[in-house]
Amino acid sequence: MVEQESPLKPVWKPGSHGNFANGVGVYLSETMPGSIVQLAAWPGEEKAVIAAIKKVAGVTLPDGAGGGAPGDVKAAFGFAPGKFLVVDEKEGLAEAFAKAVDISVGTVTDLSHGRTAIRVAGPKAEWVLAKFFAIDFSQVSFPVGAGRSTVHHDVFAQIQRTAPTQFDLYVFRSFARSFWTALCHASAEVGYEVR
Amino acid sequence: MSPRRAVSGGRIDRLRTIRFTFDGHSYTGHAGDTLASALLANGVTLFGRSFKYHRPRGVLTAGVEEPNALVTVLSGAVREPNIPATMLEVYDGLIAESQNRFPSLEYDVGAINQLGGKLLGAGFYYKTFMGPVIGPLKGTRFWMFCEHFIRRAAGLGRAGTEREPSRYERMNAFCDVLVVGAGPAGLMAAKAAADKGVRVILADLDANPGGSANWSDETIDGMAAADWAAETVRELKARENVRMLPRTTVWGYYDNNTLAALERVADHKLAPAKGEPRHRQWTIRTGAVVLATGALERPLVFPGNDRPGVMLASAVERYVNQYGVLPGRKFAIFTNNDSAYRAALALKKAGGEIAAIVDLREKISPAAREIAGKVGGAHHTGHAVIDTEGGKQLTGIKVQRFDDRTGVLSDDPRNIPADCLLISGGWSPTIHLASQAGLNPVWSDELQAFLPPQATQNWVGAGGFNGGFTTAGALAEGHAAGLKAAGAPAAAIELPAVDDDGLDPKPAPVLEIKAKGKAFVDHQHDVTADDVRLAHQEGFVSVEHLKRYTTLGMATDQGKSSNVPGLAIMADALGKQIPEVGTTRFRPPFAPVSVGSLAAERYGDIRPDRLTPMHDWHLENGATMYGAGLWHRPMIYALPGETVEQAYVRETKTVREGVGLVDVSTLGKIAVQGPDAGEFLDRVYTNMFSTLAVGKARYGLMLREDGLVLDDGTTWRLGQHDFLMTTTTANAGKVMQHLEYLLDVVWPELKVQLTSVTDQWAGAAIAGPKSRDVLAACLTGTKADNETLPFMGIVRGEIDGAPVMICRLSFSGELAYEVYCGAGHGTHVWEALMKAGKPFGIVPYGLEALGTMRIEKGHVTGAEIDGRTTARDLHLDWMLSKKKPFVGSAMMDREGLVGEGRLQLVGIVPLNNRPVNGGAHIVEELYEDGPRDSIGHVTAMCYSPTLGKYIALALVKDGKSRRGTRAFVSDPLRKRFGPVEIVSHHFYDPEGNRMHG
Amino acid sequence: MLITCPYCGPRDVSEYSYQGDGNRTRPDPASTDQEAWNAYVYDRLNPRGEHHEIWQHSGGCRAHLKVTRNTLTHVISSVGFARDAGHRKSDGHRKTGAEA
Amino acid sequence: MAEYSVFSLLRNAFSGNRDWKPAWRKPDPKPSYDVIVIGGGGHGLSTAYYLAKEHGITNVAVLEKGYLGSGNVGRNTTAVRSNYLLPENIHLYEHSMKMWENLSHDLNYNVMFSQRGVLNLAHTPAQLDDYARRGNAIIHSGADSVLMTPAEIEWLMPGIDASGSARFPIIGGLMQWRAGTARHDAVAWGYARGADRRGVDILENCEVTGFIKDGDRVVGVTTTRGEIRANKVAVAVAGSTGHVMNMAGIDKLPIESHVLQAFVSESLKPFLDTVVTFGMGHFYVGQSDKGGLIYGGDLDGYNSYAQRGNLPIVEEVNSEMLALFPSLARVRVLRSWGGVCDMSMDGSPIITTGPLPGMYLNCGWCYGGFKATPASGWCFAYTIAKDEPHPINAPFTLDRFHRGAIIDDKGQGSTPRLH
Repeated sequence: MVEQESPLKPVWKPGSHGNFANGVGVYLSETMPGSIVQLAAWPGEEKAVIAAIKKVAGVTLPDGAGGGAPGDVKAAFGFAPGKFLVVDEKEGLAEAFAKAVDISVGTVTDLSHGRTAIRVAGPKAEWVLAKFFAIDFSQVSFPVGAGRSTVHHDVFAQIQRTAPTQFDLYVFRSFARSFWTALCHASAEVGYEVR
Repeated sequence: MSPRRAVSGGRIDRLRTIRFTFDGHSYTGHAGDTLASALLANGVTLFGRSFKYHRPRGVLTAGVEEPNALVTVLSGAVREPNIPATMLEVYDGLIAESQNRFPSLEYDVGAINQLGGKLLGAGFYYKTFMGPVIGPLKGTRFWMFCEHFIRRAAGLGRAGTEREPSRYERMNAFCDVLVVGAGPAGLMAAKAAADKGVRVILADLDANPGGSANWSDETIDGMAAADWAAETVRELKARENVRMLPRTTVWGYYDNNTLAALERVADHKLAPAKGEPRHRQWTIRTGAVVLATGALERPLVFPGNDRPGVMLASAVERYVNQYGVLPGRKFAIFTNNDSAYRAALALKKAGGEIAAIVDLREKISPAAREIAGKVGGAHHTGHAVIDTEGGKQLTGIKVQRFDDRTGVLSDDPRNIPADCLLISGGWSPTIHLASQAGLNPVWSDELQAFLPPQATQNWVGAGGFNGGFTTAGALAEGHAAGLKAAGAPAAAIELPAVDDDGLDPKPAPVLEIKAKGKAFVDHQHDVTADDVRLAHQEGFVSVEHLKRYTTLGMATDQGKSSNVPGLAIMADALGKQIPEVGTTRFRPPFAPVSVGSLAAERYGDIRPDRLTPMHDWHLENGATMYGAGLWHRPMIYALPGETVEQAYVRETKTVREGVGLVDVSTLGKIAVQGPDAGEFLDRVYTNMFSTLAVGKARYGLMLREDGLVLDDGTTWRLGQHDFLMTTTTANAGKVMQHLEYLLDVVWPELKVQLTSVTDQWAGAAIAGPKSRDVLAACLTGTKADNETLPFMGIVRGEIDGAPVMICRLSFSGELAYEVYCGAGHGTHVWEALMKAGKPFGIVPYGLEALGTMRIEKGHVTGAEIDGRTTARDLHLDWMLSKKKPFVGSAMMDREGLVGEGRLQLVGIVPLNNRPVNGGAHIVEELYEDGPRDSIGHVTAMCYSPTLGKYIALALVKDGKSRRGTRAFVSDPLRKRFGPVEIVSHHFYDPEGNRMHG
Repeated sequence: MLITCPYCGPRDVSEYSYQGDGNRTRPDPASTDQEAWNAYVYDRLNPRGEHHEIWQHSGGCRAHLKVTRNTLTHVISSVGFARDAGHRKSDGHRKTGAEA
Repeated sequence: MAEYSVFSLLRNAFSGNRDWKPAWRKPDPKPSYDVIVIGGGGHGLSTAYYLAKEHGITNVAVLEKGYLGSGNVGRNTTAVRSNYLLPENIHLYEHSMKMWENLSHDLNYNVMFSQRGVLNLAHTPAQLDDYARRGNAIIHSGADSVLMTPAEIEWLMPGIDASGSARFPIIGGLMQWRAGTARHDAVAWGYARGADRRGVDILENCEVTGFIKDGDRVVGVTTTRGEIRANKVAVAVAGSTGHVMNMAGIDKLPIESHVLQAFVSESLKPFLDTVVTFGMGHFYVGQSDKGGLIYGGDLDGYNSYAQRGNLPIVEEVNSEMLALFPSLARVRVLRSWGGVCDMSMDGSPIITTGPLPGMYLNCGWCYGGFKATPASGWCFAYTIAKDEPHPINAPFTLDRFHRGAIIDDKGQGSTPRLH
């Protein structure tokens, strides 16, 4: 198997940066999942797709807009009406779904190469992300597990809160380097560690 | 000890000395000082020069409304002009300078403008400078000649030219209640709302929240008001659900309770901390707003009211109580209301000498009379100040008996020596934000002020904002407003106790004393009472005409103090009431906002960079990059010493004779999936797609609804229900939105899913007669021979272990393939292809060579598909299916789109074999001296190594019928003219034998 | 300005793309009625007051929304998915998992 | 009424400025006129002025719902240019430009027209070719245009980022030197005074509340100041076109009303004489004689009759300014405001007879109306007087959309917010 190359390579600078003298505000990392798959249900077939996600990925999704379930190995969340993103550490998820989701139920689209997964974690994660996205990151309106689709100008992002102070962002690969650079810049104020 | 600093008192930190310079002189101040308070403490009274007449000006106010004392702050080579000294906290190393003076603040040659006073009245520009009707200065030239000198004299501060080194940041915030203003009302509101558990943001423009409590010298809840405020702030800060934003000016009230606020994070320091922004721009989306923005005191209008030493009474009160500064030795007070008596009391307490209190009212409240008695000095009721004396510093005032009902002056004037005159014209509630989110403000005769309008958004007001005058009232209203904003029912509590000083809030309805001399309404713009009357005389009577004709209220203070006095004078001239003259709607921003902070959300670059998976390889291999929208694409891979033309000619030749590789990852790619995908494509493309076999690709053309060409590209059928559409790089987003709209709004019954997969795939086109050999050398799992992979066929296989999908299609006109692989494998596969191609002499090629080959083939791109061309214009009518309707089919045959005179695609061959430029025009007859009668223009040109000459594509009027005729290229912009032949756009291999081979 | 997307909730106007007059009906694809096509492509209701508009939540879930908004006050009185707005008859109302 | 000149200025200065007369009368409405022009903005006032001056039609009323010039003539960013791509547009705007060049004399009112140039920056070779196409089209239509190099641009505008390292490097620009700026309010006031001096009644605070029809024919209007009849009723109400035409029973037009925001900075010592536009977005900036930077950018992008916009555009416009002039971060925005623009389906205006008998319509100026003020009024007056368009405005009919004879300078098709 050929390893995927990270789009962040030239700007990837592990270690602590910015104003970290009094502690690191956020930890930034690229999670590099093997599979990122989009599932889209035809209207009325949402339950069938949710069931397929449970069957194939073993992730149980709650009903409701933006509902999701976080996990270390596999995670899934809704990001649009009838649409879900399922992420797996391993490759091959798209093929598995292609077998499990009939065209009468919905479609499977492999985005494993098309999206770059960036994790923002730490006590200042909400603060830093709020510099970019006009969505409410407080836990009341954005609970753990939930997913959101949003945008910072040209950079679309699907965001899942995977822990109280941890967010996984999926951005278009071609924008990933620019976004990462901006993310580091925005994190300097609170001190950040790339790991 | 500074000369004017009181021995004790104030909320400054006397143990911390701050050193700074103003106009090159070193001064000291204390922590907690503003530049204005620190300079006043040092005995400085001259702060700046006015805009038009360059009159010497001091400091009028103590806050955001300051019109006069504007300074420029220098930090290294970076300049920040027009900062009110009243809002600038001093810090060690601060360097400030005065503005609009030459050579110095003391001696300013611009002051000569004062001599032209009557000539330079309102509107004088419009009446002159028209110049002669004939001759070298006719038309508008005389004005431009004069304007040259006018511009030299214009402007206040000077902007820097150095790139800004500081950071600016943007922050999104969400809350339930935003409280604007942290005075007594705001603090109470924040507390009441926070007690209900909702999310509260409390913003205040000063460094120390507290508002009037910081300088009122009252007691609240048994302690000094300032201590009560500090205690309340401490309490609020400790709460999880409260965010305090000091030094934050809420400046804009936008739709749906979206408010904009500027936090001056580091303006009070020499340099921001590491990573810290200088300014932070907050966008606050809130459920409700409490407006506790207080009120601003207004000046009175009388001759000489702009002399340094004339200050607002409340400002002096603040300088004394908050900063421990006595801005004079001998004080006089001139007022139309009771509030100035508080300032008198403060001065007396701090050791100032009160020379006189001049009250233009005959009858005043007992409380005021009592204070007047207490503070000493003469008490002239029913009197007015009619002039001031002194040069660059007040030395005395002239006072005369005054009837506050008729405005008539009588008796002899008398002189009173004083070096500081406190003036008060009553108070205007700070309703700017409310006006942005409400109807017209409401005039109160009693308070002689505009009160908040009826709300059109969810806000509630409290305190001085509502026209309230007492701290006790502010506390009560603040509490009630906080509860209401939090959605809680009204509830009475025991409010903190405040002493009632018994002063009367109602001013006399007099804002101007009509006496001889220049009486300023708008201090910064030098608009006088006579200017307002002149505007009236010439018919500029509506408030907007008044503002525009005189420039009243258009200065950096935005008329905060001049608005009501200006209206009052106009109302008087018209014999009408103030509200009949009109009210002003306030627009954002409430106070000036830095461009840097507004631009902050872009984080440095205006747009992100969009990079293909092979970007780094291109850079490492000598590519010159080229912007294509947000993308960066290789233009050429020049060898040492090569020109652009040499490089693309070499690259083109290599492809035509051997093989080359180009990065096509930027093409838009859309996954079109679902049982109705074929039907959908039939509707959106002009040609048929439902009949396309699985494993095949087809070139498609899309029109807009209006029948003009939208985009073109190939679409690949990967499975029965699975298509991969490609679009041009430039139109990827537009096509996606077009398709989504149709699917979601027009044909929701179709089961089709669209997903942007542009970033999923890396694409490399390998082209040239030897391209098949290169593939054969590295492709596994399938074959690249003509049988397995015919023209427009698709196969899947692997290259060096990475899965690939290959379609045989050609843009260059050669035998060619597009190799797609996962983006994360892009460089891996690219390098494998380069390696496999090495024995065949493969070269990477860029957009220039790509463009050359497409011109040779007569393919169209963005220069031809320019939003104004039809399929027929581009000779693509063969793609218009007659078997089915498609988007654009109904509109494409309108008379204007099919008749004569359409610009049609042709080829152009310069007959002098010299290059022509894109954008050059085509004419039938050449007029180099007066170019005219264009019949079209060149869209693209290149040197064709294949044909051995320069060639071009052009859009020419009725071009099809002109083939074989001569014309001229006319490019006066670049001074290139010459004969050309109009030919077919197919220059090279028109039958397509090479790519089918 | 905030628009409350039925799926994503209230979002800033910067996440949306305006797609114009929502009162237009596209003629039958096979129609050759030039008046009808001209009206669809070029004519717009442009009221000062309540207006029915199409917005795409392009920076979010990408659904098209039918929005009723006052063009004088910018007050939004209703938002729904455009695809539910009358065109589609057969599918009826989505029930199970409809919010997902 | 007195002529304005340096002599009258001096004379009045010595007499304490007590003798200046109102710039225009404030008459009461008459029951009927030959022509009613609805809209006391730049185009309405110039129409009235040219009706009187060029066609001798002086029994004219201009009806303004608020104060004169309260619409876009007092809300624009004052640029005047004729640097369009398509010949129809170049001819119209160049006709206007020639009128501007003598307007202050014609009106005896200094409108401060200053030909300090308008420069469009190009950032890619393809864009420069596109600009060259336009520049050559301008020259072939008899107007002026030159290409500038980055070095020339840097010399002209200190502080502009002409470095190769900019996100979108400046590779050149298209300059029209005869373009420039004028004092917007003065244009309204000058035309008002000029029309008034020729006998036109300017009726402020006179809002049209309905149209009086005789069958299909428009024969007058009802207003907040009573009923007024006329042989011909002309509508020039950019920004309110939809609303006013609705009262006449026309509910659909190829127009959407959009809000365009504009900004002015605090006053600075002048450093930017030329108006400059950014090529990789939508941004333009110039500096007034008072020293304020006057700038703007894109529409908010949704239908609106509110003269105010929202934050995203505020931020976008300022971002683009900083991208061009990285030194201006510490300059501050003083005021912002919004104007309502008639955005037409092809980005070009409509000056036409009809759509009802007795009616004449002038609308759809997008955000190009100010610079067209003289020519628009001139052409519209001709159209009203002769009941047929002048050759200059003949292409700008209402039925051009129907016929496919669209004049789409930007090639964006029927998406008004993109023009």
